Formats: sequence, structure tokens, C-alpha cells
Amino acid sequence: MPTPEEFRALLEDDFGVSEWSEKQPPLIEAVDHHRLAEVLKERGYTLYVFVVASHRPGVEGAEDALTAAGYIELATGLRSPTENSQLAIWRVRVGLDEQLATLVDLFAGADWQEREQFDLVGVRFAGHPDPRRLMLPEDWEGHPLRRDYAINTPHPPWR
Amino acid sequence: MSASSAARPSSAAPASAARLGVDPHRDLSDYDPEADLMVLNMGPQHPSTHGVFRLKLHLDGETIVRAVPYVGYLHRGVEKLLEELTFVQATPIVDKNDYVSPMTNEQAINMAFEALLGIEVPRRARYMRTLFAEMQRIASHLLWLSTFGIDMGGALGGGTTLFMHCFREREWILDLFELVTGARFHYNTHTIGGNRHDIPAGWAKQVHTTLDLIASRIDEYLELSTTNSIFVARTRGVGILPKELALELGITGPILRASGVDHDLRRDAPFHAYDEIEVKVQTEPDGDCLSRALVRVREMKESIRLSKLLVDGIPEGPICGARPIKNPTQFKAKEGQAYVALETPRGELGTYVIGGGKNKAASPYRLKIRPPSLHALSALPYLLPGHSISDTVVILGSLDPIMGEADR
Amino acid sequence: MGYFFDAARAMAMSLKSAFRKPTTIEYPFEKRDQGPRARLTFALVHDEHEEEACVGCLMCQKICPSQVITVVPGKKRPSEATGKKRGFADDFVLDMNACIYCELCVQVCPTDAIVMTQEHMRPGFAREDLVLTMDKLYANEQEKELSWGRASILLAMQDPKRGTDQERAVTKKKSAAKAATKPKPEPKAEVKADEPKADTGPTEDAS
Amino acid sequence: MAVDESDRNYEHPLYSMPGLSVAATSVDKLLTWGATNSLWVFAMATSCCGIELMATAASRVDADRMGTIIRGTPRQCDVMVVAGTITVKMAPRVLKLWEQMPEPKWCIAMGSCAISGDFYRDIYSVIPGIDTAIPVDVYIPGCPPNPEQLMAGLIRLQEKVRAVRGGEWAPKDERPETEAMQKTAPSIPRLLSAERSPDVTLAQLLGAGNLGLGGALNRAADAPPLAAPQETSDAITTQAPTETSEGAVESPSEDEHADA
Repeated sequence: MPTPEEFRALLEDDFGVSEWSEKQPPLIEAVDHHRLAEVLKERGYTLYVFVVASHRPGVEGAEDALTAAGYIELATGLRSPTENSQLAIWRVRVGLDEQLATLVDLFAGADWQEREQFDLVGVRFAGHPDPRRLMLPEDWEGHPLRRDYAINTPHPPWR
Repeated sequence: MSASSAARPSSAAPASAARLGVDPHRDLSDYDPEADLMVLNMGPQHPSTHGVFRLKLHLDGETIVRAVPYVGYLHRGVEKLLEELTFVQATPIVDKNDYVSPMTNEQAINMAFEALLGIEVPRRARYMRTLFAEMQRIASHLLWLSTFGIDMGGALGGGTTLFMHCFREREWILDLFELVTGARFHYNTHTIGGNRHDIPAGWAKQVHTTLDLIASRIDEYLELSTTNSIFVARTRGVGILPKELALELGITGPILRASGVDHDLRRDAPFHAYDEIEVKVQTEPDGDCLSRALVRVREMKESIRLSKLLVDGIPEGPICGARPIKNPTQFKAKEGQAYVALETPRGELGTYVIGGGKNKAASPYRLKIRPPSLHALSALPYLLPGHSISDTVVILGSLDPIMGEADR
Repeated sequence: MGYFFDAARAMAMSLKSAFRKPTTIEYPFEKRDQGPRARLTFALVHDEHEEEACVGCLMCQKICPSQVITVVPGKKRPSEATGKKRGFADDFVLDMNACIYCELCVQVCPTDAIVMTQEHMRPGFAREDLVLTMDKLYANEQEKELSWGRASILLAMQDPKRGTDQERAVTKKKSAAKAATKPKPEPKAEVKADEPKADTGPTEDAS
Repeated sequence: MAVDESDRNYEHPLYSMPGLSVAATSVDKLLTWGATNSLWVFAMATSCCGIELMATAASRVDADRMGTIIRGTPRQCDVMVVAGTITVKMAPRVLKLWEQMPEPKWCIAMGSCAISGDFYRDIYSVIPGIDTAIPVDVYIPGCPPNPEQLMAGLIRLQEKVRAVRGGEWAPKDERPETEAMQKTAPSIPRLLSAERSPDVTLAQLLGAGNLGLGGALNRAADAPPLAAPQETSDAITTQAPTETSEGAVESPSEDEHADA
């Protein structure tokens, strides 16, 4: 039965996470994203819960290259469908032009969820079998949930 | 079938797909070219798609070879809108997401904000929220049963019989809500830190009378549905969803429990007053449409039991733990993230909220609603192939999708 | 055969409903009891001095999630009944074309000026029919039955420091006893009465 | 503009038949009675209001009492009740279904979303009110309106049908003069609005059926938001709606697209 201590130990030992805070899920390297999901699935976190991408626009004069150029922060959640129902959440940061490994080969539910995050936030997943938009029409321009996308961006001819 | 998935260059087809023998992204190039495949579009405006949902079915005769679902016809950009509005203004907005159980939607977003802002909910409010959620579950399942009756067609003593019966009882529950909140549908009765409306005097007695009456009427529905041989013939063995696939797809709620997974957030990750009462989780091993129907009907009975317990156990005290809303920007969040999940009639409704930061502290930076319906709909490409066209509405209906929530 | 029997059973069950009390409410002729809290359209009310209660503070306009309220605050002028200086709204427009009936405007009103009514609004032939202007809002006060919700009631209900029902009953009795012995003026009026005095006092002294 | 009415003096000899006017009036009254009391509804139910529309048809309110039966296909219906938010993706379909309804047809906008787009009206994917595309006869306020309120709206529509058939109907001008009205005013003025440019034809709006079909990509990038009427009328002819069973309507080109 998975426990939060186990999850923490796993991240600290194998994924080099040292910072823990109540308010922020652990942040891991983007290359470890798929590997962590694989390990967690083996350890009993078999229920695919969510993936959230949020766009952080570039900050001028930031020391970190990623922060300066702007990035997408992606949080993924897996759950163990057991009596204590543990939830494992981790974050990764992806540059705006980079791709992230898809989880579709592990979790079939990632198919639509990743399509939705691509559609709305514009994060691209490498190896996704069906990389189309999910919510908006195919010929839509831009990704609405990016911070630089105005809420009332006109779309002809209805607006 | 397996040849086509092996031929695919990306070959990222899910492991579970091979287990079920269905490839959701099948391109049909391997299909017998002699067979005259027909493409049938269902929706987006169709009486039995439960909203604006489109299914493209590739048919070989009457058998479905491939099903491609399309969503997004009700994509209203709620997540973007919530970034623009403040925490205070969010509650009435999310009511419209899952319009069959608005109470649980309000609950979810307020729980997320409370987790982010660090606000404690008083015990009375927790009990009231739980009670409302359980009553909403009855109403939601009644609506599901009524529409499922229509989907099943005229075999059950007239197609709309079940619809008429279930709506009659559903109205009683909405009447009870109306007495508390003043609204039939979009209540806006939850607020950050508690509830906005206290229950009026004599309301608990009315709840008991109504629920007793509904409990007696549920046997009548059973007569019309799960014990009726016509109903059973159309649902048994139809649309079998295996346990592993259900978990991989992220399907939760009654559908997951009907596939034999004993998982219910009310018991496993208790929120509100669920840690003080015992929830009996209903499961079925088969994972077919009949199991889903049985689980939902039993959940209705269980909810009636829980509601009666809760309405008697509501403690005295304040109903709101924070300062009541007087100003749109009165709640300010520091940077931080919170994920809160609760069990709605459709499954795990999660809210992932990221705090505002310096410039926009009064509104969320990013808010993601995890819709159980979208996950349920994503099972359709796996469930439909191999079934006949007449089973489509039954399988779709048994998933109980709400498009407002799936598309947001 | 089993199917036929079950279909007959289902029909018999439906027939049972024919002998029950009918659930249909013949709408235009009889009305459903919606309870005192029903919130179906809006009204602006007058205060106890028969003056417009709205002070034009823009709180409702600011909080409205749907941005349908437009208030044009007027100049402060002394009230005719009490003589105290207070604000008035020059115009108040509520666009029911996009209202979501969330009751937040009612809750934030500092003077209980905007309330909801228990009777619904008449459907219109044009969008302009659904715009509640100030006249229509004040007419609604007379024409329609007002619902229970008021800012003061809602805020008192949600007070985090509110005690149990028994405690409230005791305090109610006490306050009722107090009120019976000596009539007390409205606390809000007191505060307002103090303010201008405090302002004018020092200037008179200085002159 | 003065109309030359000299050719209207012709009278059919049958008109001189005694008693004809009495009979014609009676027949007309009968027809009006029939038209007002058999308003079959096509439920364009997309979201929350759709549930209240179901409740109206269900046992408590029972809209069947006034001959209002909800049908699944547009070809049998007189009234389209637009209940719920219409998105950019959905709007072309709504227009196609509206086109398929036989005349005389009526439209009811039920609830804030259908009337003005509600709080979604500023959002990228929502059209600000169905009356930017379809002439709406009755507006029912509410979010969602109670079933009784929908009933009241149907009764109001009966009034209008009676007035129109009796030749007494005087259409109101839409006057978005108040500030609040301006707030819900979309960038494309509504059908009845005087500000609406005559260039925005129904054909043009139907051309928006290209959305999701790659049609917008064919337009020049710097073209104005509204394409020229010529282009879009072509688009209609090339994309004749095909009807599949059970009233589902799609354009064939979309299938190709989805396959691609």
C-alpha cells in the first residue's frame, strides 16, 4: 500500500528532489517525467488523475534562462485506488519550444488530457499518437490559456 | 487489428489497448477493402448524446468498427474566465460546469480556495455541505436514470415512463434546495469558508418525509429498470470496461466501482463530514452497463440513508468560518498550489488551483478543473467497437456524461 | 414470453400512478409554492423614511460576476426625512439579459437597498424588455412579492462568531427585553449623525 | 418608396361568392388556433437550460398540456428553443438546424447564455447571444429560467403567433441605448439592431461553418474578420448539409478532415 513517506523517499533517492513544501508539489527534471510515472505505476499508483499545464511568461532580467524566456509548468497527479487513496503530484518545467515525453503508453487517459493541455496551453508532447486539438476547432490560432492570450480575442465572424 | 498497431510508426498505443484488443487510433487501412464501411455521425445535436457531443461511427453493416468521439462543442473557457475573476466571484461561475450536480461543483471550488487560503470550515457548514452533496447525488442519479430510460427506448412500458417518474422525485429534492437557497438550480449557496444560507426551521422534517417517499418509490424504478428482463437483456454484457483500463483512463466514480474497483473518495480520502459517518461503497464486478445501473441505483439508496443520518446530526454553530463576502477582492492568496478532490455523482472532481502571486493576489493564477465526465467519455473508443449501433446510446448513456463539465 | 410479462408488469406499474394524486401544477392557473427565499428578479426598495435606500456606493456593480449592474452615483445631499447628508443613485440599470441570479449583489449592499423577488420576470419580445431600469426596479417593489434575502439577514446568518441557536435565542430575548424598556435608535444612523458633527466642530472652534 | 398599386385591382370572380368572407375568417381562426396550440419544440439544448427544458416537459409542469411537444428533429418543429451557451464551434450547426426547420418558424432564447452569452460573452469561444445569427422572437430571462418561466415564455410566443397571423404584429426596434445594454452588445450587432451592417448576411454567418474545417485558413491572413459574401456563398454550395439518421447533421468535408 503506497504511502506519502514512500513517495517522498523515492523522489529524494532517485530523482534528486531536496526541497519540500506544503504549498508546492515537488519539482523534478523534465527528462525524469516519464521514468517517474513508470516507477509510480509499478508501485501501485495506477489511477491517472490529472495533468495541469500553466504558462509562465518570461521575466526580463531573470538569472535563470528558463525563467527569462518563459516556460510551462506541468503538474501531474496519480492516485492509488486503495483504501488510503494516496495521491502523488509532481511538477516539471518545460521551455516553450521544448517537448515533453507523453504518458500515453503508460496511461490511456493521458491521451485526451494531454491533447487538452496542448490545445489550451500549448505544451507539446513527444510521441503522442494523436496530437490534435481537443476542445477548439482545428484551425484555431493560439492557445487560449496562455497569459498573453486576451480573453476576448476575436474569432471571425462571430465576434 | 494488432498488425495495424504494430505498423504505426509512433506505436505509442496504450498498453491497455492491446489487452482489450482495441486501438483507439485505428486507421482502418487494415480493414477488409471489400467491406462497405459507412460513416455515421451522431451529434453534436442529438437527443441521446446527453448534450452537445459528437460521435463519428465507422460501421460495417450494423457493427461498429471504429468510434471517434469529438468534444468541445460546449467549451466555454471557464478556466480562462476564472483567471480573470476573483476568488469571491468564482462560486456562481462553476455552478454551470456540471449542471446536473451544481452543489458539488461549488463545494469543489470552495474547498480548493479554502485549502489555498488556509481557511477552516466550521463543523455545521461541513455537515450541511455533505448533506447537500448527498441529496444532490440522489437528484443527479435520478436524472441519469430518467434519461437512461429514454435511451433504452420504448421497451419499458413507454420510453418516457421512467423519465416522468424520476423527474417527479427529482423535483422534490430541488424543492428542498429551493427552500434553503432560493434557487432551483444554480444555488450559489457555498462560499469561501462555509455556506451562505442556513437551513430554515422545520426543513429537516421535510427532508425526512421526502426521502422516505423517494425510498419507497425507488423500488418502482427497479421494477421498471434493473429487475425488468428487457432492461437486463439490453444492458448485460454490453460495453464491458475492464478494471485496468478504467484505472488507466482515469475513470472514477460509479463507472469505476461498477468495474470492480473498491474506490470511493468519500471513504478513502474523507472530506467534510465523511470522516464522521460510514459510507458503504457499492461495487459490481462485471463492468457492463447493467453493473453501472445497479451501482447507481444502490448509491441512491445509500445516499438516502446518509442524508437521513446527516440531517439529524447537523450540529449547532456558525455556518461560515471566514468573513462573509462584502468585497470582491477580500480574499488574497499567496503563491502556492493546491489540489482538492471530492466525489461527485460522476466521480472524482478535482480542482487544481495555483495562487495568484503579487499582482493578482485576489484571483487564481491558474485553475484547472479535473472533469470526471471527460475521462468517462474517453473510454468510448474502447467500448464501442464490436457492438451494434443500437447499443451506442445505451453505452453512452451508462457513462452519464455531462458536457458542461467535460468541455468546460 | 418473459419479455411480454415484464412489459405488462411495467405498464401495470405505470397504471398505478394514475390513481395517485396528480403531480402536475397547471402553471398559469395555479402557482407552485416556491418558498420565501425564491430569487427570481430584482427590486430596489425604500427605507423606513420612504426614501430610496440605495446610496450609490457601487458595491454591487463591483462584485457582479457577470458585470450587468450599472450605477450612476449622484451627489450627496441631505435626506429630506432626517436631514443627514447621504448619497443617492442617479441611475441604476440592471441588465437581466446576462444576469445569473447569484445573489451576491444583495449580500454586499450596505443599506439593504437591492433585494430579489419571489415572482419571476415576464419574458420579453425584445432584449430591451429585459433591462430593468431604475423605474422598473422601484415598481417591482410595489408589484412583486419581495423575497426573504437581505444583506443584513445574510450577513448575520454567515457571521463566523454566531453562536448556537440556544445562545441566539437567549440574546434575542435579552435584546427584546431591552428594546421593550427603552426604544433605541438605529446604530447606523448614530454613526452617520456623528460624522458631520465631528467635522464641523473643530472648524467652528477655529473661527 | 411609393408603390404602384394599379395592378392590384384585379379580383377573382370567386371572391364575389356570398358568404366567402365569413368562411375564410372562420378557417383562418381555426388555423390560428391550431398554430398557437401545437407549437412543437426543437430543443437546441446545449447546457444547463436544457435540463430545465426537460423539467418543463416532465411531470411537474408538463408542457404537453398546451400542445408543446419536444421533438428530436428540426423538420417536424415550429419552435427552436435555444437553451444554453452556443459556442463558436457549435454555432454553425445551430444555423444549419435552423435552416432545416419549415416556415413559419419561431425562436425562443432561453436563459442568459442564449440571450447575450451571459458572463461567457467576453470569452474567445462563446458567441454573444444567439440573436446575432437567428431572429429571436421571445427572450426568457433566467439562469436557468424556471420551468414555469419557460411556460410563460411559450404563452408569450402564442401571443406573438396570434398577433402575427392576425396581421397586428408591429416589430419593435432594438434600442441598445442604456449603458448596460452596451455592455452586452457584441461586436457584430444583433439581427434586429439598426447598427447591423447589411453586409452581414445569413449566408455569411453560415459560411462560418468553415470553422473547424480548415476554411478560415483559406482566407487571406489580413482579410477583415468578415469574409466577402461571394466567397461564403460558395462555401455553402460546396458544403451542403447531409442528414444522417436521427436528425444528426454534419457536413461531409468534416469527415475527410477527421480522417486526415
